[in-house]
Amino acid sequence: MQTKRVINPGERIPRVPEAVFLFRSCTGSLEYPGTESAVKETLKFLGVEAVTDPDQTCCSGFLQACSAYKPEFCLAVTARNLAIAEKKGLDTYTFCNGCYTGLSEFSHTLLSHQDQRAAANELIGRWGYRYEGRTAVYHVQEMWYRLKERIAEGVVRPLKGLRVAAHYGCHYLSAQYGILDDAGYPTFHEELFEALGATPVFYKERQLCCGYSVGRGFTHKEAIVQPHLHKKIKSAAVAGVQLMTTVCPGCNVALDREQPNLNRLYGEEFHIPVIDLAQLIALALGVPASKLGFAANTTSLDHVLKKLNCDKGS
Amino acid sequence: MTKAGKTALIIGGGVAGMEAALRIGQAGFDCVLAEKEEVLGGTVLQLSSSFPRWENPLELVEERISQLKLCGRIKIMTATSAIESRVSKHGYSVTLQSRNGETTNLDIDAVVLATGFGMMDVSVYGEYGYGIYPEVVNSLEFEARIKAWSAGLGKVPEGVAFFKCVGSRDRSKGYPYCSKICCMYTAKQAGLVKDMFPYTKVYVFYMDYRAAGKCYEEFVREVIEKKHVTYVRGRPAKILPEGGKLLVRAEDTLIGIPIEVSVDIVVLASAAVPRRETGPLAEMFGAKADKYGFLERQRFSLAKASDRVFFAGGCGFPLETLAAQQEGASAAAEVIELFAHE
Amino acid sequence: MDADTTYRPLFLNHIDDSLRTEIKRNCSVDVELCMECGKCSGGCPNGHVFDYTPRKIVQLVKLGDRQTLMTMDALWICLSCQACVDRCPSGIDIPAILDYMREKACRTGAKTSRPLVRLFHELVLSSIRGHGRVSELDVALKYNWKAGQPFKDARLGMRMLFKGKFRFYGNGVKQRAEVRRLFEKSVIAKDVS
Amino acid sequence: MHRERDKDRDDNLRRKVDVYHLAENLEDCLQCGKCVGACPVASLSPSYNSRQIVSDVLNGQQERWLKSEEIWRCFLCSGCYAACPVDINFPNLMMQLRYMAVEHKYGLKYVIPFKRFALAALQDGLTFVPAGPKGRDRIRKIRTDIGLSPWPEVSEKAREEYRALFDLSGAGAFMETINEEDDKPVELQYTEGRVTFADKTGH
Repeated sequence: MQTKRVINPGERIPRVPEAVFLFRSCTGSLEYPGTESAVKETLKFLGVEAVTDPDQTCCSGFLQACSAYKPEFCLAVTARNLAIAEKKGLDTYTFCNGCYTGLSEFSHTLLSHQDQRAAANELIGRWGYRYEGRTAVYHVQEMWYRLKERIAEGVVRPLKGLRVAAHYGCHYLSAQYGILDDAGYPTFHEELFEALGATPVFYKERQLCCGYSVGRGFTHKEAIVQPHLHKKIKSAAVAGVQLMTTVCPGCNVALDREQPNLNRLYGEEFHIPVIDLAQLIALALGVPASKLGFAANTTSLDHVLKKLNCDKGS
Repeated sequence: MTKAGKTALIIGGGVAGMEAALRIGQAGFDCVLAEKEEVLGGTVLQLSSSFPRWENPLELVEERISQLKLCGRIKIMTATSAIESRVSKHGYSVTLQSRNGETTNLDIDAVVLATGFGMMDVSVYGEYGYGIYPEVVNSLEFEARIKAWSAGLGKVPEGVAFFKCVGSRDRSKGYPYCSKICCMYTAKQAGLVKDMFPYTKVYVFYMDYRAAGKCYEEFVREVIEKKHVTYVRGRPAKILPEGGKLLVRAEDTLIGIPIEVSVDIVVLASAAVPRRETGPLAEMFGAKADKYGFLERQRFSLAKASDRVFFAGGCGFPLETLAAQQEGASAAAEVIELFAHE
Repeated sequence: MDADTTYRPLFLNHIDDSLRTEIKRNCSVDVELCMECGKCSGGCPNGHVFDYTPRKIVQLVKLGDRQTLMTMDALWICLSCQACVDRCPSGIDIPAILDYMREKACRTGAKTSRPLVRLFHELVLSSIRGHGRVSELDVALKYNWKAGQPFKDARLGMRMLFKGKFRFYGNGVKQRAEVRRLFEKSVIAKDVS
Repeated sequence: MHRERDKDRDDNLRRKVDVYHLAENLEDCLQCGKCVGACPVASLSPSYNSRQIVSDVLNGQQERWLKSEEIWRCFLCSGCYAACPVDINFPNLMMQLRYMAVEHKYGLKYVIPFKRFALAALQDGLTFVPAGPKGRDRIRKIRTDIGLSPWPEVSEKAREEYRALFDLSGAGAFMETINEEDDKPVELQYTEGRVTFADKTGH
């Protein structure tokens, strides 16, 4: 009640920055490099400079959530990474829900617990870093939604007739307070799809998670993750979804790479390509498909690209 | 016996306001009863039955209106709201405005605020989809459906689910307090549905039922045991549209298993909240409100909010019809006492 | 993995009140009176070893889960001590529900985790049915034989026999036929067979 | 099994669990069960019951969840947190429960698979780097094809500092305590939801 839950994008990002610190995601750069490329292309279109830094490391949130890393380590890593952004005087933008939650939760802990901040700063102080909490953490999807009109104006390849469904992923909406939409019934991706000319599809299990977030795909794959994903993809298939978007490369791995396994296990014929929201936007903005790295996808996009009259190469 | 020269203004013509006006008028003082709507009765007008006796609340309203008219000292002003007030020699000088813009100035010696309560906008619960799915309604809207059904209109539902504590006892998106009346009216509505359609499945999702009052517990037990309404202990987590119906996901916490149920209508017992109008009125008369906007009574007083300002009914806290009548009478007692001493 | 083995949440629409009305008709127990207070479970001397405590048993009846009621462990470890009935503010006779479900479990051959308890139960009842009262020797011998432990308690049995505690013949009561008729009249016999 | 007694109850358990002060409002829990209704895991394996786990922590009972397989099933998807009417951050509680279980050597087998990832991440400063050269080459090719640098730039300085932080923060020492031979077995502990309902599930 004290803090506003849902805020409008203009309140969240009052002024569109000239440059942002783009926080590289491991999965988004290794498993689906097209995500990184699409984010950079879209930011370029929007006139926002994406600054990266080779000194930035992995956010380490995934391994922490898998109980493999101690939180003390991740607090120090977060402090170090954000100190780099702070030094540049830029706000941090991530393109992975995991990084978003890792950075925002850890920075929240650092900022609200004096002793933890002091401990982290002492650890990173030996190399001259210092974290003070001046850089704010955002997800690039907030920028997309903030500049929805500008993106809509720039669409040169309207996604007309394409039935697109959203997978929001959990770790942006789970922040609950001060975010763009209601975690109970988010619609801002669907609004973006409409802006791109596509037909948004509301399928039954739209808000089911991907099941991979804390490595359960490695430990409980048969027991829960696959039945869980079956439930989700099945409901999308029933609703006639042609393409699904994510805002988290981790979710993308689960939804894309598991489809052949689900087909084998359950005798299904799922074929719903899963790409990043930024890739969809970049596609509509006319970025050639060859720059969007769809080759990394297990469930191929060829028929979708054909429908949109663009080959892989164009 | 006339006691001319003393006038009380009652703002709000619901059950509490009518009761206060009637008592003050019958004690021989002049009264002005201002009601924002075209007709007297307030929230009760929307109700189709009452607990714990299954009575028609409209009969009460009709009886009170005829008594008010008979009294002779009460001026009823419908479609009228108070827009301004100044402290005057004996009390307040109040400007009333009717809906068509006419203003009236009144010198009054005391005011009783009886603005009632409203329903929380539960569309903040995206998981319940109020405002998205047309068959998800709040309890007051459902009263209209009950009225339609009893008039032979509308489709017979196969299943109805009631969610209690939507917005109440919710520190996250709602209010921490218990709205007090939802347990009872939900039982009433569920019972009414069962009376009309015995083959309709009726589920009430509850955390606990708070039935503190004369014959209240018996009332709820009757609904469960005699009318066979299914009470499921657990707060529902999600409503999904499926095959033209609404699929509810919840846990049966008594056995600890996740459950699903498919129904036609979901009724949300929204938290009762202060009306929008109460805040400005309270400010106008210097009455103190608590952090939610409900009016606060002065220490050891029954109805006094500030000097010559009293309140009754739902603007203090959500309450049932009988309690609203009692509060109206309490406020009247304080006004009469004040007037009698001057 | 077969898709059909995937667990799905309980679907309330599939629940009817058949078990509830059956219990009401045959045991005169109305589970709708339950207020879910848990006093029965708190006072149950065996509650800590029950897989489903008395409160949950009532809940299972409400949910109409015959299968669990007939296969659960609690069915065979309930002592029928009546503490729950004594304490229940609504007077719900939980042991009566369990008696009924036990008979159903025996007659439908439901799986059980306590086959020996069930065996003993069946032998005692059949003994009563045959003799009009429990014949200890009959029950003990049959039980030990069927339980695969024929020589268990043999020495004690011999001593008891010599002291005249067991009799081989003339165990029964005079009006056996009436007892048997009682068995035949019992609702469960009509209901299940 | 034994009847729970007063002395079994650890009134301080919720504070002992909440090492990082991430679930301080646990006592607000209303036991309403909204979390379970929202839980994707409970809908597939009902003996995992977040409400019951909160109740056990609040009641100072650690036996059940500590040795349970259930706590390792949670996806940390935060659906429960979003649903919770009193904003209990259950995923954060779960995270701390798992650390406590690991401390007692339960469920190590669910952490060990990530040891390899962790050690690889320390070398590269990146998680999910394929182990073999073939996988790396594939990534290099895709990245080059779309006009990115062949490999995400992570400087040698960054990698060194990352490794150093790992040791300095105690994460290295913690990882050394996670070994297969110490693993104590866990099993499904909760009876919640073990109801057959043979013909009453699904639609």
